Amino acid sequence: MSYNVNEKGYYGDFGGAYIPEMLYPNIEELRNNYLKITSEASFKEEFAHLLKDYVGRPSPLYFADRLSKKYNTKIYLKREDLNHTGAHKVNNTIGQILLAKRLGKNRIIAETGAGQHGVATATVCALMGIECVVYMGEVDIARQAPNVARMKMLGAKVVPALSGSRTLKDATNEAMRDWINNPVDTHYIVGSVVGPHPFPDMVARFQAVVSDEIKWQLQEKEGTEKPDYLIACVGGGSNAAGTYYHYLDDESVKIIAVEAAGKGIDTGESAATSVLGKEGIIHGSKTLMMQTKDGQITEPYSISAGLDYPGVGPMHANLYRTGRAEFISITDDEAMTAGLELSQLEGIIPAIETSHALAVFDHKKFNPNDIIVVNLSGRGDKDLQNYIDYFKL
Amino acid sequence: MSYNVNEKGYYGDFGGAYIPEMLYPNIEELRNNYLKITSEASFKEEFAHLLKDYVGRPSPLYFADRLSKKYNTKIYLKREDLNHTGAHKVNNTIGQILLAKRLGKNRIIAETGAGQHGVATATVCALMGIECVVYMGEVDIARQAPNVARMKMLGAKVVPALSGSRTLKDATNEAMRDWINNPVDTHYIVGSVVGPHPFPDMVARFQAVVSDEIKWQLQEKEGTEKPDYLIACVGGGSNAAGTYYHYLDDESVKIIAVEAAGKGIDTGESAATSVLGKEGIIHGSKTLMMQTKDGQITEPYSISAGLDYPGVGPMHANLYRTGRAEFISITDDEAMTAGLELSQLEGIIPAIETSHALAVFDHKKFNPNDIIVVNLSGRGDKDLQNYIDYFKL
Amino acid sequence: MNRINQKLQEDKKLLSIYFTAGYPELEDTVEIIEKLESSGVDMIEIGLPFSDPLADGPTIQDSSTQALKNGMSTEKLFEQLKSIRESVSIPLIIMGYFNPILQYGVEAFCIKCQETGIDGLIIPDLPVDVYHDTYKTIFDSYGLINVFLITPQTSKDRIHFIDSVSEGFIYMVSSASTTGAKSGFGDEQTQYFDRIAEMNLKNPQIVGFGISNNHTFQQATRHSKGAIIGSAFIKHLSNYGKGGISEFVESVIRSETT
Amino acid sequence: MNRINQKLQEDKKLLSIYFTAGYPELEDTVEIIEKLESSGVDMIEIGLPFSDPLADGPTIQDSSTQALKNGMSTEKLFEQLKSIRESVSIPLIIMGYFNPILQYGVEAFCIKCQETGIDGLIIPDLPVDVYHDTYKTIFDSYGLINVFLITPQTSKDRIHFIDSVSEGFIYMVSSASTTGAKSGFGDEQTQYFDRIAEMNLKNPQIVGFGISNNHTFQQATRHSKGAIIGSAFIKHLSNYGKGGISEFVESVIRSETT
Ligand SMILES: Cc1ncc(COP(=O)(O)O)c(C=O)c1O
Ligand SMILES: Cc1ncc(COP(=O)(O)O)c(C=O)c1O
Repeated sequence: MSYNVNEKGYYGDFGGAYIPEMLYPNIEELRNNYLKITSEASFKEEFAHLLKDYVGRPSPLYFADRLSKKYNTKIYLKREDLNHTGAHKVNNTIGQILLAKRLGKNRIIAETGAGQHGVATATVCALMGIECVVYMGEVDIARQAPNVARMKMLGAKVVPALSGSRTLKDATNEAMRDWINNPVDTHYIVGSVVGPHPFPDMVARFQAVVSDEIKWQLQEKEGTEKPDYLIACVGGGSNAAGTYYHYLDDESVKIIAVEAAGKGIDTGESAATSVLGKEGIIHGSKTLMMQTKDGQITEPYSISAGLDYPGVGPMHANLYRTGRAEFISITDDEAMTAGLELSQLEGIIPAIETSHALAVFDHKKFNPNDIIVVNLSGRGDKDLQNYIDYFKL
Repeated sequence: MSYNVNEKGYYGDFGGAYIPEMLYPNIEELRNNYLKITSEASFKEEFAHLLKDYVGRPSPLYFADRLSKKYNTKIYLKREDLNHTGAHKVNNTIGQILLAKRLGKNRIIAETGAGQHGVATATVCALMGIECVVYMGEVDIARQAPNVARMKMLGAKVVPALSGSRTLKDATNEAMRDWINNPVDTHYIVGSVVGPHPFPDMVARFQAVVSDEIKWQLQEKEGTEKPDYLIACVGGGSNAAGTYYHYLDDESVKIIAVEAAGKGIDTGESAATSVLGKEGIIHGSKTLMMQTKDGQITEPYSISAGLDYPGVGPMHANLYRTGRAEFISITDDEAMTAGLELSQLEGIIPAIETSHALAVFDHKKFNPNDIIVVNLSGRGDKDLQNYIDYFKL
Repeated sequence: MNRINQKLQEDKKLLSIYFTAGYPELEDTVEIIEKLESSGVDMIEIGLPFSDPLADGPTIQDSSTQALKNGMSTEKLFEQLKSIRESVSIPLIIMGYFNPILQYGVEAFCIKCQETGIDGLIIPDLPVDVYHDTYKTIFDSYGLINVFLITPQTSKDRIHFIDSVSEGFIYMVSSASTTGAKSGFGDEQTQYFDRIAEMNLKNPQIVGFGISNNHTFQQATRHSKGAIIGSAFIKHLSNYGKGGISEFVESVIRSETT
Repeated sequence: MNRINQKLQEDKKLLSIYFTAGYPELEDTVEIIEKLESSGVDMIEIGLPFSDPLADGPTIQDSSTQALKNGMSTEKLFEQLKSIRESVSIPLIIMGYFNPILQYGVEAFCIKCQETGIDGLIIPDLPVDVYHDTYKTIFDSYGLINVFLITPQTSKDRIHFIDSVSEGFIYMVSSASTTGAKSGFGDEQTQYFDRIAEMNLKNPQIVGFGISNNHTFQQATRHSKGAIIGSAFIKHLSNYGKGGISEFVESVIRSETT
């Protein structure tokens, strides 16, 4: 059984491309070209070159000594926080900007929640000298001010999404509308493994560099390519997809996906899609999503802007349904505590998104010999004000 | 002729250890041990391990294509901004914390200007589980708020320096006073190549990893270890010292040191130490420093907190006096413009300190075949508000 | 024969109007439908509001948000339309995004449509391929016509495929855009209209997006069977309420300048 | 013979007082010196204020800052002291950081000291080694005594070296600290005083740091030749001005209890 995408763009029951006809040519163009272009030698070379010299890959696989001691197990942190721009997101935007160039596009749009994807997109657009428009929910603009400032410095236009919950889902709607209105010259750099096929697969492939590196890095450090557990937080699911990618079909490697419980699963203020969601269509993809009985998409809640999304990528919906991955929900409070703990035990301030993944250690007991790899998906610079306010530091 | 330190702790006329007797045992302990400890195999191993897996070294040597085209020359950026904590400062704090542990110290103090050194110190203290107190001028606390927040998250105590100009020089005084009052258990992690011998040499050696990497990286990319020019900004001078280190005595490699002219050399609001300074004693070292006729230390000015220091390391004073390095002064305005330019040409937002180094390209013409390496000493996340305000973005 | 097909056989340019069910007031749905028919409209698209209508511009988005706030739901809409066929005889089409229909159950939804007297559906985010492979037989068994969109970017092959799957009309989107994005037609549109006309499709085409008055209605229907007004009508409702519906329709049908 | 050496030969415990020149008012320097002598003080350290006095705690820092603001400078100080030997005969020592002296020119500074009748210098950031190698001959040729500090952390060897270089007294810092940091002495200090006393150094020792009243003066001088009061006197000046100088000195010299 494979947990990867099939030829029609589905992961089990999930995926596909449920898009208005106005988007069909764009999606079709991508679908016809993404595998061809990304397998060309010149593409691979340029991608590898930029990941190395510009992004700073490989990101270290760091053995967290004091954290491991505290939880009496072996914890490795995959340091995506050290990437240029401070999160895993840039792996994907580098890939997509190279694709967009080869498709002859001269304008880029993107949606962003935490702002990390917006920054990563604005960054590659500056690098290539291409116009960039980023849609961001008005609420997120307020709670992730440093990233808004960065996008502006990079020359991108940040457009507030004023509809709905004014967070990530609405920014995504606005980006899709922009794409509908600018079908020829514009490429939409989707920021996670969501959206219509081929986006989930394409983004997962660009992020797969993460598990590709984990394999040889773990071999170097532990004499085996295989960890016992892989842990990642899941907003749309791109850092998780990258972490799992090369291990998906090897069931001896256990997978833990961490979602944001917000104020608690039962409080009505949550973003734990797998538990609270049902099958449906969101942003062009059939997947699990939070919705009313009536099929209206629910406004999610999480302290973390990057996890505050009512859907989840189709790969993850399938991992949940098939039981391949264990899904754990972490509340705001648990995440914040875990973020502070990592800061003070290891000198690494994680993004609040990432803090959710780290909170697993207070939830689940591991064996002393277990080898655990956590994707440290991003740094916490963008979240400092939230941490400070929360802990009254 | 060697531009490195001699056995007595001098670079030409500069250096030495002009310290109160109360500090003598601390300095003596360091002087007697730093070379011995840092040359032990176990030290080297742990240092190299942490630089690789924790800091994320080697930092890339990135060929800046669009910047090079604009200035019609070949510009490489040494990406210290990609280090953990976002600047070169951590190379030194990793080295010093390992030294401090081996000296049996259980309390760390540091001074900080831009906050980068404070963050880098708080970081390694968290990593090692050691108490950390950081002195920071009250003015700098206000203008580098994100870094203050980071230090607090990391569990460090940030103590405002309220005397004098309430910037870096005063924070350094306070740190020295603390050390005088806590001579036995405390190590003072000085943040630049300043202070009494052996600090300048010790810090330079820890930062020398930068030029060590440049050598093989340039060999890989250009088939030669030698650039035509090395460029770095100079506050105290540590990123510059690291950049020059292995090239110091090879005069075929030209060296450019960039100082902060503030509002202009002649305005009285400047921090261009070499031009405006005279020989004197500051923080235990004989060097060039800005002072009144009477020998009172002048309050410097720069938009950049990290360059806002009235002295310069003795290595640099000697490079200036001997003419080994060309010194260029860059105003606030020139630096800010260069910072915006890099952001929008290469997708890299530099620290304002670093922007001073980048502004050289508008000052000096290079040949199309010149190979130039600029130390991109830090990222601009800490400076976003300044950039935004300055450019009204 | 389905009312849509019957209507398409009439020897006239058809005017179809879109409005969002439950807007401006929750209980306006039936009254608006009746007024539209009595004003001379040929066909009506009843919008089932959705929280995230990504093919729509601000005007229709806002009306959907308001309708949902008013309490509109799938259940409620069918309840409102329960007796619609006692008073209304022109074709009625439900236009809605796929997710609410999926949650209701596609077959259950089709059954309800048939019971209510709905003639067809427009589901912008249900692509023709998925429809063809998975849902066509269900729609067929309840006598429902599903309408597909084409845009200036749709390829010739794909238009032929859509034509082959369609059994009513083709919804010809005037320009690649969200609803309400543009108003009026330029050379590009005219050439596109000509190009499609020359393809001699089996299904007649009705033009939508960008029609707001008699002038654009005339332009749009020169080479097509009819035109659909959406955002312009919603704007009218929000400005003037239900009162001026017949005046709005008349101004579109009858040219003001001779 | 230098006035310092003469004074050290007197058979009594010496009280030395530090104050910052130009504080509280610019022109207070001479008056304070005269009042100190007339109150019975044995020796005076005149602080040449420095912008960055890193061995000093807040009290002396603040007095330095104020003195500089008042206009104190090296030139100014020598001008004020020009005729000091007409009225004052106890030993006078200038205490200052090295940089202002370096800028004045070390030799020029020594010449001025000699002309003025200054007997010695305390330069906390001029280490004994550098002094010995570079500056001793200059100081010697102008008859100036340079005083060095030792602390509880200073090694035995180093104390012997300092003793060998010194020609007046050794400034025995009571605890490793900045000025004004601690007040009073504990076991640690007592043991340290004993330890140094047992070394039988060639130079007498005068204790500084932490002395503020008769009690601490007595403690400090049990095994030493004298004691220096700095911060406590500065505090007195800032609280009560020049008026109460003799009362302050008396309270230190004469025990209140018995
Ligand atoms: C640091 C970080 N981690 C995780 C996420 C969640 O996204 P994804 O699930 O696609 O990795 C985000 C999104 O912004 C992020 O910034
Ligand atoms: C990014 C950055 N560059 C440069 C400097 C200047 O210090 P130095 O001259 O020691 O490299 C600082 C100091 O804080 C800094 O943060």
